[in-house]
Amino acid sequence: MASLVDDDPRIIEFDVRTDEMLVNMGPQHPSTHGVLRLVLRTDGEVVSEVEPHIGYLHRSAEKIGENITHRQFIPYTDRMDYLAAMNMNLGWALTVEKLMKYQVSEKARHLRVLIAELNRIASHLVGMGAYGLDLGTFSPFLYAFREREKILDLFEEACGARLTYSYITVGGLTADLPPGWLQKCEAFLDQFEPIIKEYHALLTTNAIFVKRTANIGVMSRDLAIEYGCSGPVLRGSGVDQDMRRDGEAIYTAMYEGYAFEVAVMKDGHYPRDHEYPAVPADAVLGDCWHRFFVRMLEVVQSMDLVRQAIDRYASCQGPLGDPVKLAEKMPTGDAYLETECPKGQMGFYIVSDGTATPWRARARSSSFSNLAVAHELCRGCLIADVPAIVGSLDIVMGEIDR
Amino acid sequence: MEVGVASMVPVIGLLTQPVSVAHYLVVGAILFVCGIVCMAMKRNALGVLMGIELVLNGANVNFVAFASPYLQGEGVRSLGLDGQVIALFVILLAAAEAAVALAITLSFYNNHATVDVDRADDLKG
Amino acid sequence: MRGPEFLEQLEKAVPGAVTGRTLDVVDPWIEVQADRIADVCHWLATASPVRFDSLQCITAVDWCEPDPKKAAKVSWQPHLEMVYHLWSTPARVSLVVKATLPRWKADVPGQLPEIPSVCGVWRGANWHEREVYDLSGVWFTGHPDLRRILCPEDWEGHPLRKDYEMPLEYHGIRGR
Amino acid sequence: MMTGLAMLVDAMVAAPLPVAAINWHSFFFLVFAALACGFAVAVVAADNIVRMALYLVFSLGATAGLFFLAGAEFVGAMQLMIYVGGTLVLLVFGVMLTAQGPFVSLKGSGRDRVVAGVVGAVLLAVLLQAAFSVDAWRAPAQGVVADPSATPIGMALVGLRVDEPAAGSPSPNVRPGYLLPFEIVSVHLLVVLVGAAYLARAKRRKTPRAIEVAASSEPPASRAEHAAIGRDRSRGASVLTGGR
Amino acid sequence: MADLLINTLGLPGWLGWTITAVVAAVLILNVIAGGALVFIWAERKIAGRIQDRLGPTRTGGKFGWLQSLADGIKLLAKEDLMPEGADGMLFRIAPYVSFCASFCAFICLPFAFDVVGQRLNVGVFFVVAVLGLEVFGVILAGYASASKWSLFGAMREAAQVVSYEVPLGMCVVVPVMLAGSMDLVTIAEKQSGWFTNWYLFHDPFTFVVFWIYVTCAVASVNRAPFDLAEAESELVAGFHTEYSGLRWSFFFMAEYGSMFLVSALAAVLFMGGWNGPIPLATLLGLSEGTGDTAHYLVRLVGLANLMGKATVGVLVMMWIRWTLPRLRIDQVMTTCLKYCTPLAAVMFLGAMLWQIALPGGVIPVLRTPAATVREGWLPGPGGSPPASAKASDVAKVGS
Repeated sequence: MASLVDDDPRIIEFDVRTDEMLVNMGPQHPSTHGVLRLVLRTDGEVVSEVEPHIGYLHRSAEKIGENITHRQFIPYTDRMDYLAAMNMNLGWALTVEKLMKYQVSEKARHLRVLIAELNRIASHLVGMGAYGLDLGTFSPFLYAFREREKILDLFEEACGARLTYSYITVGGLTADLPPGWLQKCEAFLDQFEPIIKEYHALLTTNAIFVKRTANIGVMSRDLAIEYGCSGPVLRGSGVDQDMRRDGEAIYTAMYEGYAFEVAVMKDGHYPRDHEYPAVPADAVLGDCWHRFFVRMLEVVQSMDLVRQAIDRYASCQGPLGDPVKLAEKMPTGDAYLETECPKGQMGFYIVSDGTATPWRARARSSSFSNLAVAHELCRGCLIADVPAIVGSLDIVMGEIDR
Repeated sequence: MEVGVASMVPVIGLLTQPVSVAHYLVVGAILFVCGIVCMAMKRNALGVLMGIELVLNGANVNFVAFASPYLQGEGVRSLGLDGQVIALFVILLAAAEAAVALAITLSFYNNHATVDVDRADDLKG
Repeated sequence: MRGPEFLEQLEKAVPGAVTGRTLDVVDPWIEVQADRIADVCHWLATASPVRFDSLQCITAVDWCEPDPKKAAKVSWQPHLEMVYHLWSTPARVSLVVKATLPRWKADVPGQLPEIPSVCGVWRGANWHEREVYDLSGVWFTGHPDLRRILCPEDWEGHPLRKDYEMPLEYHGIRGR
Repeated sequence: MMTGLAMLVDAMVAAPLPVAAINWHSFFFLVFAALACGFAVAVVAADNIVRMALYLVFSLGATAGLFFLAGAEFVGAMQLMIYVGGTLVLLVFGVMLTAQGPFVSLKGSGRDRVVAGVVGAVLLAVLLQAAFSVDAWRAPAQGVVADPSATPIGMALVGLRVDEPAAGSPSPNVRPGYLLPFEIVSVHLLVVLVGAAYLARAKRRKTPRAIEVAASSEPPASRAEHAAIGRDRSRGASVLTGGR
Repeated sequence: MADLLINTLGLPGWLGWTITAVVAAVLILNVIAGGALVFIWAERKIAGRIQDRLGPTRTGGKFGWLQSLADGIKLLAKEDLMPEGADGMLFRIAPYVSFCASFCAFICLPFAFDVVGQRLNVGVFFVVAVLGLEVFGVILAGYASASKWSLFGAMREAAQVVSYEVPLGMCVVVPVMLAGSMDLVTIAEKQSGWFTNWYLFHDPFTFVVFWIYVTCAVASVNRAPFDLAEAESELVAGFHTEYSGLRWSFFFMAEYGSMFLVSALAAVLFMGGWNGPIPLATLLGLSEGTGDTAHYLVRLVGLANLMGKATVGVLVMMWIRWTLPRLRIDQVMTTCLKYCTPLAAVMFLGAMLWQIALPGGVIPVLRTPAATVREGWLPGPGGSPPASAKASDVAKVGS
């Protein structure tokens, strides 16, 4: 232990006697991504302890879920991760379908993939832009939002809403795509693809950005797993796990036949199916830079998936199928399903007593687990690193507090 | 207002007369005395330090006054460049002195958790 | 290693802890004695052939006292059901562990039922247990810092209990 | 302030002297002198260390103004840069050491104040007496002598006096300047710099907190050991010990 | 101007001088306040354009050119809040301290040949010293706000600005050395003629020094990526977290004033000040004093030149701000202490040696007579007997 103390560069004691200070970062703070409150124990600029306080956005979604039917709960899932509402809808719908042993039509399956992956892009764009804000650069945020707006336009055309869609629902989707939508979507993808290079230039490979994120908030593989981290946070630590590939049958069946490679560093390199900037020399697996980079790679990966889904959906014959009845009874029993949402693995747990209303509806939030690890990452960092670390976890308070 | 005019008269005298070295010396004296009183009165080590700065500054005023080519009356030889250079050296040494004094203050603060000079009486580090 | 062989090993490692198994449902699960949950989890996380190194979720389901009119229809005795969803990263398999708790400790309303904390097994369990304590009212013995997490510290009651009633007012804010 | 202005206007109107007779050099001298002295007194009178520092800065700044008026521009700018900058550091330390602490105002005792006041008054009397005792010092200034330039002072510091030729020097109008003192001061400053860096250096110490931070951020060697660390930290570890 | 008033209009001397001083002060004040208005508007438009949006569009008709005025009125009408635990006097005085420092530094900035508030023989020194005082207001604001975020901001600013003064000073000394004067007017005059006479192109060392100066100047006026003192994603708004209304706008005016000032200083020190890239006046025969109209015309062109250069500098700072992420405080200090300071020292040495070896500069062509006269008191390569030459030259300068 003693040698460790000598070697650890983060532990610097000055001759000057200093006092520790407790500082509230949030709930009203520009870089806490909503109403999160972090209590920092600082000694000058050095943070010795961070304690997150959550619950400012608690809306009792689980309690509400016990009083309405499974399909009526869909809009409440919208308001969990409101940046990836489609994925939330999908998670809940699949969980109910798992309990009901219901299978959607082939066309609905591909449409779900298409919509979910498109929303993943939108969510990662927000995560990327907001991360730029955390590090003090404004413009990438607006560049990201510019593209996200186009995705939202597509969603608006498909389902009428721009943020809380309730589009994917139990037993399928509420409506089929309007005519001409696929062409617009393809046009968007063609236009969007070269723009990713801009993002890489502004953030990923920017020298200051690398300086601020590389080797900061390093999360070891074991730590990530033990805290139940998931999604890009987990893959950023080098754990090769993606529920789209490793999840339960009902979920992986959705992606059957789709070609994609999990965005994770394996054998010292990221998947080589696309061109991407080189990993900077001072980046360490598990640091903020890698978490960010995984998200950037997933944007490209999702674009691929969207293209594949467009092809498949377009070639699918037959009807989309109707969703189940609003008060369709569920069999007695319980079902738990985790899906790969942009922020991580979102798990829904449903306990049914044989009626259409769940006896217990539980949402296992990915950001909740991802944020729980923050105090481990922030030990001994500088104040400026706190937004960098918390931002790299890409949390959404609506999902954490539910 | 009636008193006003009367009381302004010496001020007017000062306003119309060109300044002399003595004017500067008065200012220097006041700064110097303020510094001395500050050193004597303050219990805060940093306050004492500020007193020292004032004292040195008062001395500087005198040096500059004697060196100034403007202020010399007829037949008086100014200190010329010497005064200015001495003032410069005083400023530089004051900066150095401030650094050392700060170091002492800091080490005192480390050991005693106070900057009250009245408690620096135990003759041990 | 999966299935019965795994259960055998589990039985051997923590004899008597597993009291039931239900395998023919959508999500198969094993039932564990509540006061031995930490032992079982410790074995599952560290020594078992399939290392469940990640705790995904802890849920408490309140099977409440039904009101007298419905009592005839329901099939359960009043109890709290603790559900642990585990995940093994190396083997990519999941496991559901359940434990039954009384709704109140010693059947005295207001006395929270107790279950050993699994924080020592997975540090990530900390917040999950705090949430279950906050919303469902389960006391985790051995938890390093069991406080409310979503509700304010001075909130009364545990909202996810089925018999929970919204307070009439909270610091002058109308509740109902 | 309004009263003062009114009085000034009154004085201008009623005074026997026209406004044109005002010596503006003297006027600005009075302004700066009043500022310097006023803020010096304020330094003495203030109790809050940060306010003291602020007043000191104003006083030193006004003194720099006096230097400009006396034709010592270089010294004035130097005063602004170094003296005021040095006070800035004082101020920062004042804030750092006393920001929320109990030392923001350390009041001296009443007896100290009286003694200091008396001594100060006596000293002031003596100095003023000295200032007015020499007639030559009271002779009014002659006005502008030369266009001031920083060149002579710069040359003097590198060893050449161009303003005051010495009689015996080889070149008729050059005499040695201040190279040696300049070098001494340079070395002195260097030593102080090194000393300050030494005192404020970062030093690794094994304080309990440091060890704790190191221990908790250390990635565990193995899963088993990791769990053990976790169990030690939880309070009711008794239930878990059986599982080992 | 004073001469004009006194001699032509027959005003008494004291009135003439007073009016001149007041006019100069008001002009400088207008440069700061009006400049701030324009620059804030420009910043919003530029930020908008960089970020693929329009920026203000409606206020004042086209281009939203009245936006900053509308903002100013809003700020005037805003409630002036002060935290309960604040040190009232210091809290109130802090914005004015910052603003005054920024204002004072303008006094000896030459806008054109003799369009200068007060020509000082230690002009450069004065500007740098006074600019350093701006940090004072920030520290006071941070301390007096009784907010921890403000205190953090103030401490960062103190550490940063005090550190960056060192390399900044070294950079500034290089043109001073080349011109042989600390007078800004003289320094700019020495660079008259073609743009090749600018100290920026004088030799490779000065070229590097210029970029170090740019870095340090951006840092010393607290602009991104060095805006640690107000880092909104970390410290909410740093030292001005608790400020609102007019006081807050004073900080802003001080910031924009300083930005303009360091840009103008860069123009004077390295880019010929009011001298355009082409000696237009000389080519057209409109040299100083050939006639009143020409005289004023030349001044006006000079003014436009300097303003243009300074504005470009400010715009570049905005461009940087809207492009780059913010550095961390330790990285800011590293940049200063490990890179800028040693580099500036080496470049200073290099420029000095270059001056001794090749006093003419790297591009000797296109030299106009005005610039060929160089001070002889730095020993030239010819090994001329220095002592007497020096002394006589210096005597000429000094008298």
